[in-house]
Amino acid sequence: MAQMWITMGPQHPMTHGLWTLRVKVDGETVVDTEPELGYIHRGVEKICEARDFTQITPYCDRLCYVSAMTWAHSYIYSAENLLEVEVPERAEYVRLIATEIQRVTSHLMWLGAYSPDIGNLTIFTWCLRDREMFIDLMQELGGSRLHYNFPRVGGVKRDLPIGFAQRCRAKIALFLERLKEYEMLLDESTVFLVRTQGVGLASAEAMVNAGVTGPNLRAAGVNYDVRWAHPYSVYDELDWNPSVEKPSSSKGADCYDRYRVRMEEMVHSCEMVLEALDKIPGGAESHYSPGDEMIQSKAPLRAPAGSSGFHHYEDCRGESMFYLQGGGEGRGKHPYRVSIRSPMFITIPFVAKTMIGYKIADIPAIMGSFDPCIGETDR
Amino acid sequence: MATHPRAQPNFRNLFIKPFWMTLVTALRTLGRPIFGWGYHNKSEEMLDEHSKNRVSGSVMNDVSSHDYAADREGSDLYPNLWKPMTLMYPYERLEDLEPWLFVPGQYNGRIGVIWETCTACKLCVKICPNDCLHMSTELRVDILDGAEGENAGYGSNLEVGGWAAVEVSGAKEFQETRNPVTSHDAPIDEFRFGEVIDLSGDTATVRWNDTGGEDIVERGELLKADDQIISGRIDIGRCMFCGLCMEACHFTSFFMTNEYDGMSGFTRQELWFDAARTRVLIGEHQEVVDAELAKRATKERVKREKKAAKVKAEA
Amino acid sequence: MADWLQLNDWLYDGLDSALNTALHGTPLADYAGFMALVLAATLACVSVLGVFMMGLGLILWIEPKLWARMMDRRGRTTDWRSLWVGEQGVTAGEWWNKVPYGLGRPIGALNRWLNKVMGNASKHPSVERVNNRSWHGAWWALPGFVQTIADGAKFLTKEHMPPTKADRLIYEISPFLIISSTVLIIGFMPFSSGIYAINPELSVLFALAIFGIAPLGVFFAGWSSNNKYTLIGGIRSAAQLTAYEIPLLITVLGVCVLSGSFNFIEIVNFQHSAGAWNFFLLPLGFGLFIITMIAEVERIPFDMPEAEAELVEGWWTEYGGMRWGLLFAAEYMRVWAACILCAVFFLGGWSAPFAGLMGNLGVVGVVWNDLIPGVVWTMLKSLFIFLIFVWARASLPRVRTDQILEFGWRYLLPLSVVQLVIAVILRLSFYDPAGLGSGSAWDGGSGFFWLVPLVVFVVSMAIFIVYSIDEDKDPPSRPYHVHTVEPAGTHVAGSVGGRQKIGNTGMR
Amino acid sequence: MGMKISSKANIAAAKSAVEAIKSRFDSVGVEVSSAQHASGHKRTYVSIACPPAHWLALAKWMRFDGGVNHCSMITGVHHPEGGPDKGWEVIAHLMRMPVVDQKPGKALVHDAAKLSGDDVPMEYEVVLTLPQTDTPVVPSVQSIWVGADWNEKETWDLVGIDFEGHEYMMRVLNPHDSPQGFHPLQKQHHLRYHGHNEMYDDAQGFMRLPVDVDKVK
Repeated sequence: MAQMWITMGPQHPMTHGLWTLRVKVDGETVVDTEPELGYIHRGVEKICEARDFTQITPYCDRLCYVSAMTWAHSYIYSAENLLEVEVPERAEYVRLIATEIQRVTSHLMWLGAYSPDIGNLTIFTWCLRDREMFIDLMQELGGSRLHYNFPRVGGVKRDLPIGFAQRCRAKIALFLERLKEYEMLLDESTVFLVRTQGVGLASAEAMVNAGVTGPNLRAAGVNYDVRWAHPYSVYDELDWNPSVEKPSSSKGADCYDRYRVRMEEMVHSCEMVLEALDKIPGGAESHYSPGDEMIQSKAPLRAPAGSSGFHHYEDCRGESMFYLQGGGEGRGKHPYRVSIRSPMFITIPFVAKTMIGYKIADIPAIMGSFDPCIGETDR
Repeated sequence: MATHPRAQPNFRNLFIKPFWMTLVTALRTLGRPIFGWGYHNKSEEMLDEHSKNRVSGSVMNDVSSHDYAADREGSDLYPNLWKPMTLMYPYERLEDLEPWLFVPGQYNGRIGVIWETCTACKLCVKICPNDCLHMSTELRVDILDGAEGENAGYGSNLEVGGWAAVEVSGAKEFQETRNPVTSHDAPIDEFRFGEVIDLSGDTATVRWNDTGGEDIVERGELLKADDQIISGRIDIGRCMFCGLCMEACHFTSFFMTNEYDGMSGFTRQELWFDAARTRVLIGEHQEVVDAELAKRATKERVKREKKAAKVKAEA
Repeated sequence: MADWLQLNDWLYDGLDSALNTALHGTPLADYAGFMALVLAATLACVSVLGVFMMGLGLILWIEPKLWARMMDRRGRTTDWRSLWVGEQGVTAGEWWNKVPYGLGRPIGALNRWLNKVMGNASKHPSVERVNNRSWHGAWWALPGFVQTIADGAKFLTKEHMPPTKADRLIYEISPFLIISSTVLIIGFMPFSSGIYAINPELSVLFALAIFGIAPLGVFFAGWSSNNKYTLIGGIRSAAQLTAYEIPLLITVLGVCVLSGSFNFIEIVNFQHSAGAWNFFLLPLGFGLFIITMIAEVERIPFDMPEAEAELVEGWWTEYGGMRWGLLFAAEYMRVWAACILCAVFFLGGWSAPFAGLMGNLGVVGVVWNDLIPGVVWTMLKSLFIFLIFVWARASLPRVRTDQILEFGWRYLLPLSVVQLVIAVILRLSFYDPAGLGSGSAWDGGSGFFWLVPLVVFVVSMAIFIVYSIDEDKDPPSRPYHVHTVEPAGTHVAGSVGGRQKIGNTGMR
Repeated sequence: MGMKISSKANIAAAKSAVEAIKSRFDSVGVEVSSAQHASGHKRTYVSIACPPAHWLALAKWMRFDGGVNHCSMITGVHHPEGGPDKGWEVIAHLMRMPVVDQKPGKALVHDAAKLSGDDVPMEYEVVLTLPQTDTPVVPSVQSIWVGADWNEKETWDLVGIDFEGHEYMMRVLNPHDSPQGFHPLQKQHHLRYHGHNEMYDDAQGFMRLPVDVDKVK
């Protein structure tokens, strides 16, 4: 039968952002794919070479605009490795709380965008409604809804606001009840299961070799997570283990497993936040003024030439990483080179290949299940 | 394998549970929870004391009388607590419904500058990642410097790294005789400014701004000059509200108010906010402004006492 | 059974006698009968179309409202007032004063009253904050209803841009093919015994035959728009509609066999006089009819031809302006026609529910059975069926195309044949024509007039519940083939493998 | 408490990894050492300085014998003033992950405290230094780690370091028709402040202002 190239162009509901997927189609079956990235390449790495270390954080917020907090922290940890800065204990707890709330927000945004791809439009509004609760928490912490510029080299910009703990506990309690409703509409619906189970198979070793990590890898049955493999922050002091899903076929994880992993991960993140609120040194009710040594330690502003620092970080979509080299312009105030590892920049070409053999209608199901975020892909 | 116990693609899951769940959600939005589910929209203690007395005086909305829920509290417009969460923006405002989100100083809203206490140190201009802050300043001689009589000694004195000025000879006479309407040549500057390199005894080495050359000048002739701010402009079209300028300002004259609307325009020029549009309600930040002015006053008093003590010591 | 609102009889007899008396003795006298016939037929058609369009407006308003509530939001809240008050309160001024002979005064009064109730004059605390544009309107004024009318009118202003290399002739014909066949169905659908456009002997066959023309137009539209997405959409819809046409026809055949006739009105009369609705006799048929109708009108669970996720708009992407507007309206007309068909076939058209029971309640019974015209009952029942359609749209995701076809051929077709066999058995062995008049045609020989329907309904419900209680621990092999191939991990990076170069991919 | 790899296990794993590589590659001029992060938990990682010629051999050994199964990132850095022997740098970050394919219905749940030997996750940093040259070339490891494929494409696209043996090299982040030899992250391209009016409508840059026009002098 004649095969034809279809361009699922930059502007397409399936792409969750601006990138093109050229698909060679034989009838309904996908025969070959060709991803095309770079539409919103803003050259963040070049811009960061002309900014100080504090000025870079707002740009890192805007890398993946759905999980700004995780990306800003990913940069800050590598900057602290470069500038050799110690972070006070309370600041690490505040960072953990902020990051885990952001992970729930990001996964909710993914679920809200993924289910209309498969056809269930109701979940979109439910997810935004529940995401609104967590966005309000982040607005208290960071000052605005999506981009916070919250972490500083050596600590955080502001402590937990007054009354934050009581609101956070109330919202998480309600959200954990609401998750059961999602499962009633998705897990217990044959049509959803039929569209996601057995679709988009990817085995663990193939994914690791191709550089795919995070929830997509944990869906294939291995509980590898950068938060315990290369520990940072205070994850090792919380009673926590990563959510892992037993793959449903010998050929690896399918879309349903990836969906299950993210639902589990939301629950784990909520429990982690509750535990962190109880264990935070100085108590969750107290509030230290900005710049207080409990939440921010003094940090040098210059990095000598030849020094370098990098840090692997568990982003909501995989393992993100910043590699900084010191000694840039302004006698070391600017970094010489900032290199950003975006998990989705590596995963999207892999997923494009995973689609071969499935139907056209499976393309959004498979691509959506890997949670692409194009802001971080194109940097 | 499905870790969810009932997640199997069988006949029962074909439509029963999804239908039931959407029906329940629909009935829940109609008002008082007909179907209970106590956890849903349960009243929660969300308003902390700090926010309560801050907004208890609000005219628009008797905030403290609301009963709040975790997903969003009731509103005066739609009294019953259980309703869809959508905020009817122009008619319900988020700062009325959730006052704890808009604690002044913790919300990155419109930029507000108290131009009076701004000392044109340009720290904010330097820290801004997007270069949105443009400030034009001018070197001026402080008239209090050479003052004699009862306000002698009020002006500040020369410092290393500060600015100094020398009167241009003949400038005053030229100024009197020049008739600005008919004169063809431009007015000449009254002073010649330079940066003070070092002050040893009664002579000072100054690097002149116009020629860049350095020479040693008698301290007596030198007047203290200062970099005064003329106008400031913030390009809101470029600003990403990161709040670094607020943290960089040492003189607490830079605030981010909690206004989030009213910053729109049709052209890019309209998005250039001049001093008038970056006003801050002094009342809101009264205590902070008073603290700053008090700090400067004490610095001034200490300087004057030191000067008086020096004068008494010489006498 | 006689429903007092016999609109057709009034029209035909009334006009006939009126014109004969009026034209008596004039040269046109002998044409009077013919003119009366033409005038009455047009008025009948206009009234039927009016009733149908009123229903269409209602469902176009109910769907977003209900669907929004299921999504935990409010849905449209545009208020009637926005018809005459623009932004910042701009209005056309008191234009009604200029209407001659004071005919505009009532419009002015109405305007003032509406303003007082819903507009500027209403004293709502929060509305004063925002120069008094009341957003929520009064609940009884159906807030949001006007949005559909405004959208419809908006399409008139949009430009019609056919794609350059489109197959112009077919591109222009196919929307009219779809729209005309959809409107034609209304002609055959009776709303009550007295309100119908035409009542041919085999009206059911006519209606369903016309219902089957639209898929042809859909396929033409998909092919002729010279767009890969619409081509895929068109082929998908052609496959899906053929796959679901046959089970639909067999289910309707079962109903006709049971009711003993191919005429809508006789089917409804049979249901009333036989004493039981077909819903109770053929519950499986009711379920099959709903599922096949959802697939016929391409709504959510079977929405692949217009799947937002990958085909963006499916086969009607390239249409703009009023063509797209009419296509959109035609889709909802087909939904509304499906609901009315379902009401007529299964829920006993214009007969009041619990007629017998309410009958012996004295005055209430009289109001219930006779005073309320049949049209109201038909509308209510089809509205109830429409709620099921919207409920499905809010709850279920899309089924993949090959799974739709597989479900259609492997599950629905056999089930519809089984349902036909049930109908034949019920008709032959359990039906005794003697009790037709007295409403006890289904008593199966015993005294209790409702025996057979009750037994059939209870047995079907029992089977349904037994099927639903699914406690088998290990998941059954999947009902639908999911074709899985080697996972892509075997792909070696960069292996071009006979990959055809696309455009300038910047090879160095 | 939570999942915690003790720093003792971390140091031991790093040392054994360093010994393994040193024994195999020491004679060839590959310096291997275990370095330590400066802040946070101060984890140790394996830092390798490898001459570009031996990079392919080292990569093959690490992948198939060293158990390094994940290529995290490949970065290119341009050092115009780095002296004659340090013109370009390629830094590859690799990781050893305890990940094995699972049979359906089975999951491999590591307990961090009980991991030992090759199962302890380890970070590797391989630095390849190239002398001052106009055409920097490094052997490509695309065939060893699929993850390195698009990393190398990006490095060539942005920094201009070519990867010999890389099939189907193409521009991924820059537009496909950007001129030959234009690699934005090279140091000769400087950022300049675009005034608001020239941001969009001045493609040729006729309204270009001096570099430090608005800056504080």
